[in-house]
Amino acid sequence: MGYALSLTVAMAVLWLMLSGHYDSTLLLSLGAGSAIFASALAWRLHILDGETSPYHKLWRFFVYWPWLLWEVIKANIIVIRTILQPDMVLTPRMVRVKTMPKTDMGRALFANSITLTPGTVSVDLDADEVIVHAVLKELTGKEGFADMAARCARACGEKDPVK
Amino acid sequence: MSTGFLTPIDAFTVIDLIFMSMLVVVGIAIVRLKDLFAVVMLSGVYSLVSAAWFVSLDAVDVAFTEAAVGAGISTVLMLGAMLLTARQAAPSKPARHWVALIVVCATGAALLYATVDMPSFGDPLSAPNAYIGLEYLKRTGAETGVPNVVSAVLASYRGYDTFGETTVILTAGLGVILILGLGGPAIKRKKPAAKTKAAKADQSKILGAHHVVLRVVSKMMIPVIIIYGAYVQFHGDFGPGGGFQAGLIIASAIILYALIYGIDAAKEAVPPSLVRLGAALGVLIYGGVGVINLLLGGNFLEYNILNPTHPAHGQELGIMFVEIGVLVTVASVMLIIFYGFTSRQPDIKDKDW
Amino acid sequence: MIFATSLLLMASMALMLVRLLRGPQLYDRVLAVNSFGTKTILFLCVFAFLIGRSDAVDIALLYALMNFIATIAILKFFRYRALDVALSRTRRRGEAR
Amino acid sequence: MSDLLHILDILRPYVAGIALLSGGVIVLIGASGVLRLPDFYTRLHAAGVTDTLGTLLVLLGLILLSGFTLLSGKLALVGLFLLLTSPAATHAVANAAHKAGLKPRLGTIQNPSPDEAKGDAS
Repeated sequence: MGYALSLTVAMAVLWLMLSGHYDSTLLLSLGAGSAIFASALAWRLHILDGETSPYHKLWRFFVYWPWLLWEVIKANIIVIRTILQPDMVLTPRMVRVKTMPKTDMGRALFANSITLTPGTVSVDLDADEVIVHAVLKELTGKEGFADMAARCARACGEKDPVK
Repeated sequence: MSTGFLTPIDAFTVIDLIFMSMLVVVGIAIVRLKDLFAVVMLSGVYSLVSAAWFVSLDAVDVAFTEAAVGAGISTVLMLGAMLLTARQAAPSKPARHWVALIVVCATGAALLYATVDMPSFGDPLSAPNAYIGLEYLKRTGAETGVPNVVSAVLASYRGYDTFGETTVILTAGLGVILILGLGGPAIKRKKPAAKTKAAKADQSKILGAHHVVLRVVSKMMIPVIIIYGAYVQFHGDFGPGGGFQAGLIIASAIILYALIYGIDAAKEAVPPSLVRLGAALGVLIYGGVGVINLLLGGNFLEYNILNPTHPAHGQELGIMFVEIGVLVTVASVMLIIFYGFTSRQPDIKDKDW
Repeated sequence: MIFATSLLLMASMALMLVRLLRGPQLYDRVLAVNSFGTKTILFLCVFAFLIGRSDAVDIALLYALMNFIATIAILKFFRYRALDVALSRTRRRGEAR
Repeated sequence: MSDLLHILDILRPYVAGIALLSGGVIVLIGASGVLRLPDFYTRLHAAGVTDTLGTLLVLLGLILLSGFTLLSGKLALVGLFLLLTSPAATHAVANAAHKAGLKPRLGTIQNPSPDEAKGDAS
């Protein structure tokens, strides 16, 4: 029930962001109806859970995102510098990263964060490891991945994040 | 284009020319490539380029439709169709048909000659710009109360045409049902298809973390896509959008669900019987609005009669209901096509893969 | 400034087109289409400011929402040779989280 | 205080222009990387440059241009959805290639000439 409520509210907010017509009662009620319809459909599709509707714990992500943004910028500078060198030296490799958040949400966030920082792409994902392709060997530091995994776990509200 | 080459080239012409040459390159590549998969990829790019080009031509509504079709559905349906056929185009025999060449060249020359008489781009004196277009622009505001002229023309002035188009879409759906069937409600197969080694390995741990990234992201996106579809549906009066586009978007959300959770789960939630009903129901809603107008003493699809004191409000109301009919039909038919294409077990031998 | 940016984006679209036509692997083509889509989205956003019509941003939003549906279909096409297989299962009532 | 805000308001279009142009250049660099890099997996990273920093800078520039309006909200949504879906799409492609047995070139590669991997094997 809580998920349905938070999903409906989030969708209503999204409607207001898109719509821009706040003076028409008809449109506002249509928006409310659409938000309820979206939640009802999610229920009907059996996907009404914490992954479809993570909006009530969105505040945790606001700690994670600025850190991720900074990491993305740093990685971008490294990759751009590599691409721009006239004589490129690449050291591509595949590494297995063993540290993983425990929830599915955390795992997905971790894999997406790896892909989002240029220079590393998560190629495959299992219950306890990610296979990562990196374009430079200095991007594959174990500590870096462990730090990121711990932060992802914390962002998804896990009680004792990975060490 | 009679004097097109002589007019000074401005910034937008440069953009148009770049897009047009991209379209030509992609078109030639599509014709020349034998690998059908590459052709599907190229047609995706064709759709992206033409959407961007339509925007630069100020045809935002057309661009929106192109985007709604090209962004997800067309690629999915083309892949589905490819699974029912082969991956390579049949090699054509290198033969020279001189007669055909002459016919093609003559037609091309005639078409080129005909362009000389066409009004140049944006000519204010050309027929569509001078008479009927101006009339629409002048009258829609007062008569329909709908700011987006394209929506007003589509649903009100040309209401009959749109009714016909909706029926055409229904007919397309019926054709797919007749040829491919709908596969019935959530067919119980003995064993889900596991053709490749990877598929077999995956099926044992399907609840594992394998596709967790795709699952989590898709789950988050499905309600968002639905809300966006609803926004497009109900704001067609103000900006680009309307029943056609919204129907495509909402069908895409269900297709995304079917891609992640399998077609059987999708058929359980949105059963084929419901989809079949919806396809006809949409046309019924559209026609029903017309019949109500008749019963109230007006003409077929003359929405003014819905609100005798405020004819413009009647128009607005009529357009809204008609667009809902279009939405229901389009979304249902898209799902009919998707179910029809994917419910058949493809029969590809390993050597053809 | 806006115009220069849109020209830069168009140039990168053209480069993607080259990669798309050259291949050599099918995956390269998928990657190129994907990246082409991102660039088109950015172009539409920039172009909305160039022509002063915010409608183009709606189209960009539509692409941003739906462009990855096609990629999922491609993944399934390659991996399972079918679009109807499930990648995951829904949790029913009473099942453990 | 109001003077400071005023100065910021004057500077805004310039900052926006710088963000837009640098974003465009970064997108172009990413695109050239996709052309120049030697194999499929390394090209993924170059495409990632476009998807992240290029997108962020271009959208930031546009948001600065439009100020605090509904339009900038929509632009932020475009950015949010792109950053959510594009890594998922990249992962899907990389995963498909990896599972199909496409081998990456490993080790140290110097002065790679593009398209060394010949043949359209799939």
